Amino acid sequence: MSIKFKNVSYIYSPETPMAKKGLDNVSFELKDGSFNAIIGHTGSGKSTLMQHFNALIKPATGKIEIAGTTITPETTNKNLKDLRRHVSLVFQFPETQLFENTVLDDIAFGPKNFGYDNEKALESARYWLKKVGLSEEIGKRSPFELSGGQMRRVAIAGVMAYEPDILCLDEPAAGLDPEARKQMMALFSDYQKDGHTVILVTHNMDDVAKYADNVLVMEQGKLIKQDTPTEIFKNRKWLQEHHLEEPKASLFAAKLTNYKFTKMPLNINSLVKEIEDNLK
Amino acid sequence: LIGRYVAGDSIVYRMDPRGKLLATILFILFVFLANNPISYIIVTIFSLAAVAATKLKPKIFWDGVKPLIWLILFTSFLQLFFTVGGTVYWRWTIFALSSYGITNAIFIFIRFTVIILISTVMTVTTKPLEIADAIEWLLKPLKLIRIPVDKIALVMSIALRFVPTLFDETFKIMNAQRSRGADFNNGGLVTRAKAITPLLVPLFINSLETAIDLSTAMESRGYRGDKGRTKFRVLKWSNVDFINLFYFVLLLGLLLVFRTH
Amino acid sequence: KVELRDLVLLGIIVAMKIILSRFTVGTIIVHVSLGFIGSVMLGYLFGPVWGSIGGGISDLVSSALFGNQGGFFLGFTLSAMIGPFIYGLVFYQKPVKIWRIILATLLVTVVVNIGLNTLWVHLLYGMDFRVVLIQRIPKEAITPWLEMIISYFVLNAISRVKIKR
Amino acid sequence: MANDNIIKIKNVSFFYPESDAPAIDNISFNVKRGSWTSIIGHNGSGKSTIIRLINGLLVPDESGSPLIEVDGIKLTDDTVWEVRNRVGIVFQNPDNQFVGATVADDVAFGLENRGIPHSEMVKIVPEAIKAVGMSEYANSEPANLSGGQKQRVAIAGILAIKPKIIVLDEATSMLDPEGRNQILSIVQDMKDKYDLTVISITHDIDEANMADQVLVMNDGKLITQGSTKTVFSQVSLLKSIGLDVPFFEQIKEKLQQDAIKLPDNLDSEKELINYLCQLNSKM
Repeated sequence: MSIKFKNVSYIYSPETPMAKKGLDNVSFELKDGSFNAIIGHTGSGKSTLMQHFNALIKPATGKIEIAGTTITPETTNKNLKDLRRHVSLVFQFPETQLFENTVLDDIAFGPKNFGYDNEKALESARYWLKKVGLSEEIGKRSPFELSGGQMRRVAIAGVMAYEPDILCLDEPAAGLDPEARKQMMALFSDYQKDGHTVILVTHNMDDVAKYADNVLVMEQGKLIKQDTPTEIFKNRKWLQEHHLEEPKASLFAAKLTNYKFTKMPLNINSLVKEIEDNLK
Repeated sequence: LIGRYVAGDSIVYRMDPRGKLLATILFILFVFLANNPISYIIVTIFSLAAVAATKLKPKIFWDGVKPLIWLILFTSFLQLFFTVGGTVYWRWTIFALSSYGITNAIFIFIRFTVIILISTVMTVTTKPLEIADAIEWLLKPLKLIRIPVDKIALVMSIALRFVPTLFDETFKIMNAQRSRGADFNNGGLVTRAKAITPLLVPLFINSLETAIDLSTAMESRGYRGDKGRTKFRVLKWSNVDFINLFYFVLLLGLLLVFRTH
Repeated sequence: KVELRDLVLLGIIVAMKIILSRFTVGTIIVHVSLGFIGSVMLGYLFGPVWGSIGGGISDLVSSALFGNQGGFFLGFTLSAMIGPFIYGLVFYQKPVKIWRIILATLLVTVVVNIGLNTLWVHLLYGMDFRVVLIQRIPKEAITPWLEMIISYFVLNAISRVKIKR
Repeated sequence: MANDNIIKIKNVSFFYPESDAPAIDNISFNVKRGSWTSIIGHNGSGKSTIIRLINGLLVPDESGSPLIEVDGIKLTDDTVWEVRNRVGIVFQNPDNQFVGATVADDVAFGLENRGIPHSEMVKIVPEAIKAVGMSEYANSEPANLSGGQKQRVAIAGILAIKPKIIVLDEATSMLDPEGRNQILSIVQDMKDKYDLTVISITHDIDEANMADQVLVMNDGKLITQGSTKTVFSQVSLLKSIGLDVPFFEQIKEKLQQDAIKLPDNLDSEKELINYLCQLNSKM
């Protein structure tokens, strides 16, 4: 039950002078239980692509197979609940979606919509509140009394609380301080290890290198490359041509001109190890 | 993106928005004067000439009329049966089809159409921002009766500035809640009424935060009310504007001459 | 200091009203434009005076953006002011109560939607008053009830939001 | 010159009305004219509050007789507008500080507020827009601009009023890396060109590393301050309050843990790389 995109295209404001291709003939396949990263510039089509995963946007042409549902240009807005229960999206700055009286009620909103009874929804909300690192006491408070970082956690708990098989996240750690960022990423990594598929839209190449096992590179609505992080970050010239950043570790390694690396280091630990091997 | 403005270049585009707004408002008032076939023909010719002067494709104006065409036709049709006078062709209880009814229905149809055409000329050839400037200028005399025109202008410019931003925000929040299983299109009336809250509360909170941020930014950029402020954007009257106003004086004159007294 | 923030918020709520009026809720048979929520919020948050100013501005700005059905006819601007004025009289700085919602909604329906707006259409297009009424009555007999339900949820929701910072 | 501190802060505390703990707890520091100061600390540590105190948007607690002095002017109710003439702030959210209907209008906003005559504005505005590389967008509306472009406009709006101090209040935190780099390089250029003093509030460690002086905040207190070298070498202290350290400091730490001896004076990434390259060629 993998995710398949077949020749998917999408056009913004069709039939107007401002018509613009959002996606241009995109085809790929993602494995179940994988951790995928989508990278590319602002405006490259990353967010457009992401909104196709749960049919918030329908393709203009092409076909998407995901979580047992087939999405085509003819798909209507009816009966998408089942799809959205299995495939969920977390938008950038998701704390703006909070609205309930209490934190716990807000987390339980999704589960209730997807058919959990009241008791079970709240139970799940309590569980995920703890999972995102917030205390039980916070559950009773109004979400609008919390700090920005706490609100972010609540919003993310609200999506994880119905345990979608496929979790898509758009820059979930943007604006968080480093410690919170680390915790957040670890949470998604654990979620993937528990057997779910994670799709991460991000600019942070260190996160890509550290967590992803598959990378999609978007440019002007086209998918220009799909590969493992090791392969993607191997070709420095190609990255520069496409104005993509590199992980800090490989950038540092490149500056050590008289060192020989058996493998391009993508994180600090392998970088340090390679340096030490060279110095031995 | 949002709004009806269409980029173009013609004499109408070069007119001062104040002149255009004034003309639009006057035109609507002048139409009240039309009351016989000749005056309605004059009004129609004037508005078609204004449309032609924009040098835009007729489709743009058709798009302005289209959404309302059924309403216009239906209303004109109903009107057929409510006017009594002249030759009566058919009668049933309070309903009657008469020659007066027919002319009346045609007059109403024309009124509807010319008013929409003229306001479309205004909105497709003038940027919303310019219209707002023109409105502010028109409101100025209200200062004499101590209405806070400068504050109204501030509110107006902020509203105009934030319509596109909030529009995007609305869609973003809608999509986020849809992802969480909210349903805006299904269920009974109460369910749908209730479904507004997950959209509205975030929008409201967002508005509060924007207001705090924006007012802080304005103050730190030295904003302290309208006193002693200068203006970067200035409007200028030119010859076309006098021609424009003359055109409408001419319309007034013709209507006064040719309407039935 | 507070004044600037309030004016800015007024501008943003006006923008919100303009956007809401582009959306409708309901089924094919009964549906209502959400613009009225903007009027409710203007009245509730800013009271009758500034609420009605906001309502008037929303009409002018949306005319500037989209052009209005009635063209630039000041009668409709006046209608757009009276709505928030009534909501402001009934809701401003008062606890949310069901009877207030019923009262305000019925007043707005009768005075503005049925009364004034019918009058403007009659004047502007020279139509028979009865013709306009016949067209309006069926809709105005149903939508207020839906508006009341929505107003109830909305007012309850925004009244519990405390402004932080 | 003895009095070359453009900002002097002494014994400043601040409570938000509804909270019980101080947002700012008895802080004193100075900022040198023409320098770049970074203030770091996790969310809610009081970083942004300091800025709002410096330009009089907030008023410090009376107790402890606080002093805030900007460019030789003691901040009081009477001088607050003079102080604001000298301090330009770029805030976090690009959308929420864009006041004008178009780029040019927004850049002119500060000038309009100061009653600058129209004939002068039409000269200043295009210049300021050009300085941030936005000339081709002069008549664009904010809805058609990216976050990074909006922040460039914000900088242009500040340059137009010729301030002495430019503050980046997490100005890059909502931008993508490209936008962030553009903003930082523009600010660096402007600083050199107009001899500006820069204060950047950030939790981007690379941005903080551009500074001459770093202030570290935690729970409203100033817990350490000094050059990037002195501050970022306190790796364990920074980590304990949830902050990052520059990448090369992390590498240094790990190499040292693995018993590789490094000299004390490796204060930048460049020096570390040079040293490591030498070390490798010796063997």
